[in-house]
Amino acid sequence: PARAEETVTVFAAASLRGALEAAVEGFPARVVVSYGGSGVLARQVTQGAPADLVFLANAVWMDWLEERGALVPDTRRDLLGNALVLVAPAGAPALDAVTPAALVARLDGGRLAIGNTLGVPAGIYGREWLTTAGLWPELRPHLAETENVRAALALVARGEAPLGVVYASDAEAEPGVRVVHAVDPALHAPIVYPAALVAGRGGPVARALLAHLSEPPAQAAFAAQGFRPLGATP
Amino acid sequence: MSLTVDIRHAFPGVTLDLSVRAGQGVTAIFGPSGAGKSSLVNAIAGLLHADEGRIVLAGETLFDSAARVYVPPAKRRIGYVFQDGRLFPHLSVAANMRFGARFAPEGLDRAEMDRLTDLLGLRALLHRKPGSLSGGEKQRVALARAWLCRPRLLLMDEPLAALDEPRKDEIFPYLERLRDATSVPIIYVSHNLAEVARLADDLIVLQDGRAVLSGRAETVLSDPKALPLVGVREAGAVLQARVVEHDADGLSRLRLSGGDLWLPGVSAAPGATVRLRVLAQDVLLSRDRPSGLSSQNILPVTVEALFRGAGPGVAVKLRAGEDTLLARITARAAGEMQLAPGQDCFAVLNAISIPRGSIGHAAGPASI
Amino acid sequence: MSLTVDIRHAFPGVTLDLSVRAGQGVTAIFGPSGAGKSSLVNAIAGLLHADEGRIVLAGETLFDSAARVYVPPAKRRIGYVFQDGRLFPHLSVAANMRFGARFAPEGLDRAEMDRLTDLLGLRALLHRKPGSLSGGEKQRVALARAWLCRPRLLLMDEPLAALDEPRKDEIFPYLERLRDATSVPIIYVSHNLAEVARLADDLIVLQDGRAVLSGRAETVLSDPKALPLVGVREAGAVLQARVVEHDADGLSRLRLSGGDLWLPGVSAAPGATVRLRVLAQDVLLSRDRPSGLSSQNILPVTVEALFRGAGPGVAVKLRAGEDTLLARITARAAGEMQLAPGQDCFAVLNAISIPRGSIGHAAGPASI
Amino acid sequence: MTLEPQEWAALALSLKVSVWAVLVSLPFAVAMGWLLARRDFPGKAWLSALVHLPLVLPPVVTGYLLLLTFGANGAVGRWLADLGIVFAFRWTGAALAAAIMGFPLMVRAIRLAVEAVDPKLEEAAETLGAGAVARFVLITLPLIAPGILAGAVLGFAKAMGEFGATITFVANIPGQTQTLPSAIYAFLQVPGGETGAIRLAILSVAVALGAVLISEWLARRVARRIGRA
Amino acid sequence: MTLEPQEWAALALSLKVSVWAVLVSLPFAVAMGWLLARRDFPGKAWLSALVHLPLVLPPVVTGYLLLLTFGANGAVGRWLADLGIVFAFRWTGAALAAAIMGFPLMVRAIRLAVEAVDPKLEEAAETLGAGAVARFVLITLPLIAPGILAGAVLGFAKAMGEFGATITFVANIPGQTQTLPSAIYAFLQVPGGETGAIRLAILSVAVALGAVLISEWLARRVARRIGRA
Ligand SMILES: Nc1ncnc2c1ncn2[C@@H]1O[C@H](COP(=O)(O)OP(=O)(O)OP(=O)(O)O)[C@@H](O)[C@H]1O
Ligand SMILES: Nc1ncnc2c1ncn2[C@@H]1O[C@H](COP(=O)(O)OP(=O)(O)OP(=O)(O)O)[C@@H](O)[C@H]1O
Ligand SMILES: [Mg+2]
Ligand SMILES: [Mg+2]
Repeated sequence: PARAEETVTVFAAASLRGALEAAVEGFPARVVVSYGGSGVLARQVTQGAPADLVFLANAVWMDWLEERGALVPDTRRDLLGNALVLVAPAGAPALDAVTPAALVARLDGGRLAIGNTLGVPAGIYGREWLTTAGLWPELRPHLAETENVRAALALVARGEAPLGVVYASDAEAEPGVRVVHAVDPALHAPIVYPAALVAGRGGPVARALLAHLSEPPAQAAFAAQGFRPLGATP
Repeated sequence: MSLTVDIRHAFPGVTLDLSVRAGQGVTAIFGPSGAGKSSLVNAIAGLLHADEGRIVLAGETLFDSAARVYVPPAKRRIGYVFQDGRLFPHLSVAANMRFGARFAPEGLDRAEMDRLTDLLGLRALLHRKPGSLSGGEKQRVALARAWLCRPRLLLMDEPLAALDEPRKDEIFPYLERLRDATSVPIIYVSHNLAEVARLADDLIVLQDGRAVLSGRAETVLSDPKALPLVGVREAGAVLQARVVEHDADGLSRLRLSGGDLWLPGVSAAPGATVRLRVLAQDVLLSRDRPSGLSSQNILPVTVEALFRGAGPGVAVKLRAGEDTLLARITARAAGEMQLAPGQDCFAVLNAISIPRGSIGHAAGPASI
Repeated sequence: MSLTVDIRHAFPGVTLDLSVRAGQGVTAIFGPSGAGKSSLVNAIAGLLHADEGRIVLAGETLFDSAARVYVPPAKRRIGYVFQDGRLFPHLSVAANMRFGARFAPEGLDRAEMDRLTDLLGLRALLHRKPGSLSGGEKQRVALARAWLCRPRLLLMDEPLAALDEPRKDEIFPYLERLRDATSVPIIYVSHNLAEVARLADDLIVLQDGRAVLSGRAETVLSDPKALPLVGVREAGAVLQARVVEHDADGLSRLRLSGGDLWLPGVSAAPGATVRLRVLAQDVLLSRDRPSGLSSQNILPVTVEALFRGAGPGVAVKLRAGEDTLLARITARAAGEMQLAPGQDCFAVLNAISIPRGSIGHAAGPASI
Repeated sequence: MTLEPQEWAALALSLKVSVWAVLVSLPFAVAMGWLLARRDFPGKAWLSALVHLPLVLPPVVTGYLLLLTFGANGAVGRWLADLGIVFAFRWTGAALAAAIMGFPLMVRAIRLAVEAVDPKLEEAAETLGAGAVARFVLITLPLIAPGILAGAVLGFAKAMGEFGATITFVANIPGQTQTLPSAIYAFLQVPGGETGAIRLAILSVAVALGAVLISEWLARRVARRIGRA
Repeated sequence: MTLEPQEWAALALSLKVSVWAVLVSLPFAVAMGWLLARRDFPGKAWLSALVHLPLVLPPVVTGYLLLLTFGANGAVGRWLADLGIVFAFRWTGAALAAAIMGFPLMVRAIRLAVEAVDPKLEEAAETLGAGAVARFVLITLPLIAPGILAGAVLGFAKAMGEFGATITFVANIPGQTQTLPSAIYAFLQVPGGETGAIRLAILSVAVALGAVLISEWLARRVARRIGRA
């Protein structure tokens, strides 16, 4: 039912920039996206932000919104997934084994770049992986935690850090890095990008957009940027 | 219009206890550095909030510590010419001059501004900034500025002290013209007695935070007791004289009660009263009427009293008609001439030794 | 040690073209406001980079526009006492005084600093900050500061102009003591002739950016041609006199080539030479030797020349022995006395009319 | 260098926000600078510390505090909303955030300028009948113009660059609250966004450069006008 | 209020970084402030604009530029590394970032102070034999002390609050580069982290408050010492 003169405002995690733009191609109404960190977006939504739809990079903040009744019930769905990869600068050799000793040897006094392991989603997943894989105690003193996953990627691409933990989607788009290890998704909580309508704001057009994002053309656009499509409409 | 000041104020180190009265005309405040002259004037202007006392101007109480009255400076309508000018650097001369008028209920009197501009010779400067003015020009502008806020009383704190002699001479006639053109009383602080003698009707001498002498300027200056206060070289009498005639050779005859003098450079019209200052050190005495001297000015006088100081000099108070003169001679000469009170003799005043700066116009109200 | 200055400099509006020489002793620079006095001194100090010319001090070229020589001020070792003091507000008096010494190759001479502290009466002030000093105290510190950097030449730009008379009197003896205690040449800018007469060996008169008169101070000041430059009231002769004896009554006998004078307040020892200034307006003439006058100072003189000015006055150049005196009397008196060149007559100098400020010690090297 | 319409919008918004931030906060900064320079009162040092706060706190914290205060559920925000004034998620909020972040810089520059004005000139104006307001407007204000100018430049530059507090308080909505720094941030979030970020960064540098050049030129004029040079 | 050991470390590091940032950049700020106040040269306005850059650019961009320049593979960084000076992932890098972010604030305060010093005093020192360096050290420097102090306070406060450039340039390594703002930021990333964030924010406000109070007290002393009050 969306018409061109209508506008939907989406508050989306900053890491979706680019992919989201491609995915809304062909949606009849105007889509305005405000990008930011997931935590910031969630807090803004509870403070009356003019958001019709929220699209976050992790489930924690979506849970938080849900608890506060800020979402339209039953509109939440996980639209995308992602995977973690271990990257090294483009010219670096491949990694033989993912053991504490091998990793520390590769770091050679350098740092493993990773999103903030307490706050940034990629960092939280990364920490989980390192812990379950038994790498955390040895690697912990060698971490360089960043404000967001893009900064971690930049550190590796610039050669400042020999290794980094980033999303597969990011690694795909950055020619300055090569993937030296694909992390087993079983070793950490599933990486999902949940979206939902905002209570009191999300109308029919937003509902239509949410549906649009779950459909194959949009999902294909996300997949092209390295995200894992999850979205069969329930 | 009269001003009464009775204040006490303790600075760290010094305590001021000032009790002065001032009426119509120019009241000079004289005294050594640190005597409290600026403090007195600041208290009158309201810039110094004295510890206790009263200040009353023309019946209005400006300050009364007992009654907790303190009229703020902006409401006193008292003009103040500061020693250091304090012109507003960002305003043109004209804007500086007009500054006070915007707060006066009557606003700016354009005609007055115009007249004052000419009177003080400021026409060519109106559009300049104070930064490029010479010291004398600055003080003239400060004078005009204080004047144009239509004060009920004008305070001048050593307005000429920062200027050298030529610049002083340049500005002095303006001060005199202003004085003669107004009925606003003026308080004039100075430690230059030539200035005081030329301008003042009344004189108050301060020392160590107290007023130690006060009265008509002529009386105070001719009082041998003032000599240690004003200094040996500056002591002298101030006399009122009437202009009788101007001679073709440039000399003018002036009449004193005790005789006539011939002076050069007197511009007042015949009949006018002028003020003369005769320094004690410029008076020679002679037992007999001297003849053949190059000075035309010899007055018969009677010795009233002799005062011996610490040095080799003697101050001789003389009566010439109704007037009092002061002469300072050596003790040796006094001895040789056997001077004593009651003695008649002659005083020689070298015409040209009477400083030009000491000849003033007598005060009197007129309109600018 | 000699200084040669030949500079041209164009300011917007005025062009300076100055050619002066100065040798040992005190050279005074005199002239009206805007004549170029400060500019000349600034050029010597190196603070004004003149458009073209040469400045040579004791054989060393400080500035030569043709040869592209320009010694920076910090390397010239020329002391400068500014009119406005310019003491460093954050340093104590002692630190201000010591400031220059740290750049002098010899460092600070503590004994000299000690002597100077006493000489200039600064002992009690050493730990104070300049902000709380009186004007006279400030200038004394400025003097000490310039002196202690061991200059090869001392420049003083109206060091006393900002001070009132009592403060001038207070500082003047220090200047004289300094002059007498050193062989460093001094350039002294002033427009106060009493100061100039008291201090200067040589005198250069500037006008409109040029040096118009120069020579020995006595000669220039006794020259009737200087009268329009220095002003009627300030004209007068400067004489060298020898102290003969001090009398118990406080008067001292001084010998001039043309006779003896009795003056009060002379402190120099018998045999010493002192300098006297006799203002033209303080000299009375008489055809016959006057008697019975209160003045003890009568000299037989011969009229050398008469100069008639624009006003009612006449300047009379007189010869008294070897010395020249200047008298200013009215034209009427000159006519009545039938004064003419070659005429003998008598000059009356009222002892006390010789200003105390005009009695100086004669210059001569000594150690502080 | 060609810009997308959205980028033009970000530039225009940044300019609007910065100009308003400076214009509106300047009077307060002048008052505060004057107060800190000229008055002694108990708690003065504390007030000075309070003024410095936005400098000390991470901008994100300042942004949150603004959001909590002026948001739809904030104490002040709810009250202001009744009056029809809304800051959160509006460009006015961006201006508010920029103004608050630049405030300490403006106050300090102005305070230093006030401290350099001779109080004797104000006294002179007082004897000429000028009350406190007239003295300030006619004497102090013109004489501190160079300091005000310096403060305004600092404030403007800060406003052009402000990001953390702004994005937290008003989000990053293109065409509505997306300033240049927010747009740059968005660019930097995806691989390959650097060229876009650099393009916008150059733009904002150019604007700030223009502001500084104009201010240097104005400073010369003002100095000449008040007789300092 | 009790703190975790890591939080103590963040506080200590913030203090260390801020103090060093101010100490090291101060001489440059003084030199730059003097240059901009006292010298006229072609390109002066451009230099002034350059100094303002860190204010205008979003901190993240500044951090990124720092990374490009001073990183291990950056143009200057590689050269400095040969000299044994490394910024990447070190507290020194955090200090560098803080210093650069605070630089415009320090320069402006000092410039205003230099402009208020009478050049005639420097001339007087010159006639007393003082060369350019001695004049500056013995005369100008003591007289601009209040401005330097003001600049140092601004720089210190800014350094205590600097976050965006720091974390981009040197990341967030506990004990090395995790300053208070980084820790606060990390808290804010998780739901329920607000209380921790507020605790640390209060801490950093307290430190900055202390600095401002000390500076106000020092300013009074300095003013008395140089005879201004
Ligand atoms: N703000 C002040 N703090 C401390 N003492 C002061 C202050 N103002 C004036 N005094 C002292 O009060 C006395 C009188 O000062 P005042 O300025 O009135 O003297 P003055 O007669 O005007 O001197 P001058 O001729 O030097 O101007 C002086 O001893 C001075 O040191
Ligand atoms: N920086 C300048 N710019 C323009 N003109 C100047 C400058 N400095 C001096 N002059 C001009 O040069 C002339 C000589 O000035 P100078 O200061 O040397 O005079 P002075 O003899 O010292 O006067 P005063 O007795 O007033 O100190 C004056 O006409 C003055 O206006
Ligand atoms: Mg006074
Ligand atoms: Mg001069």
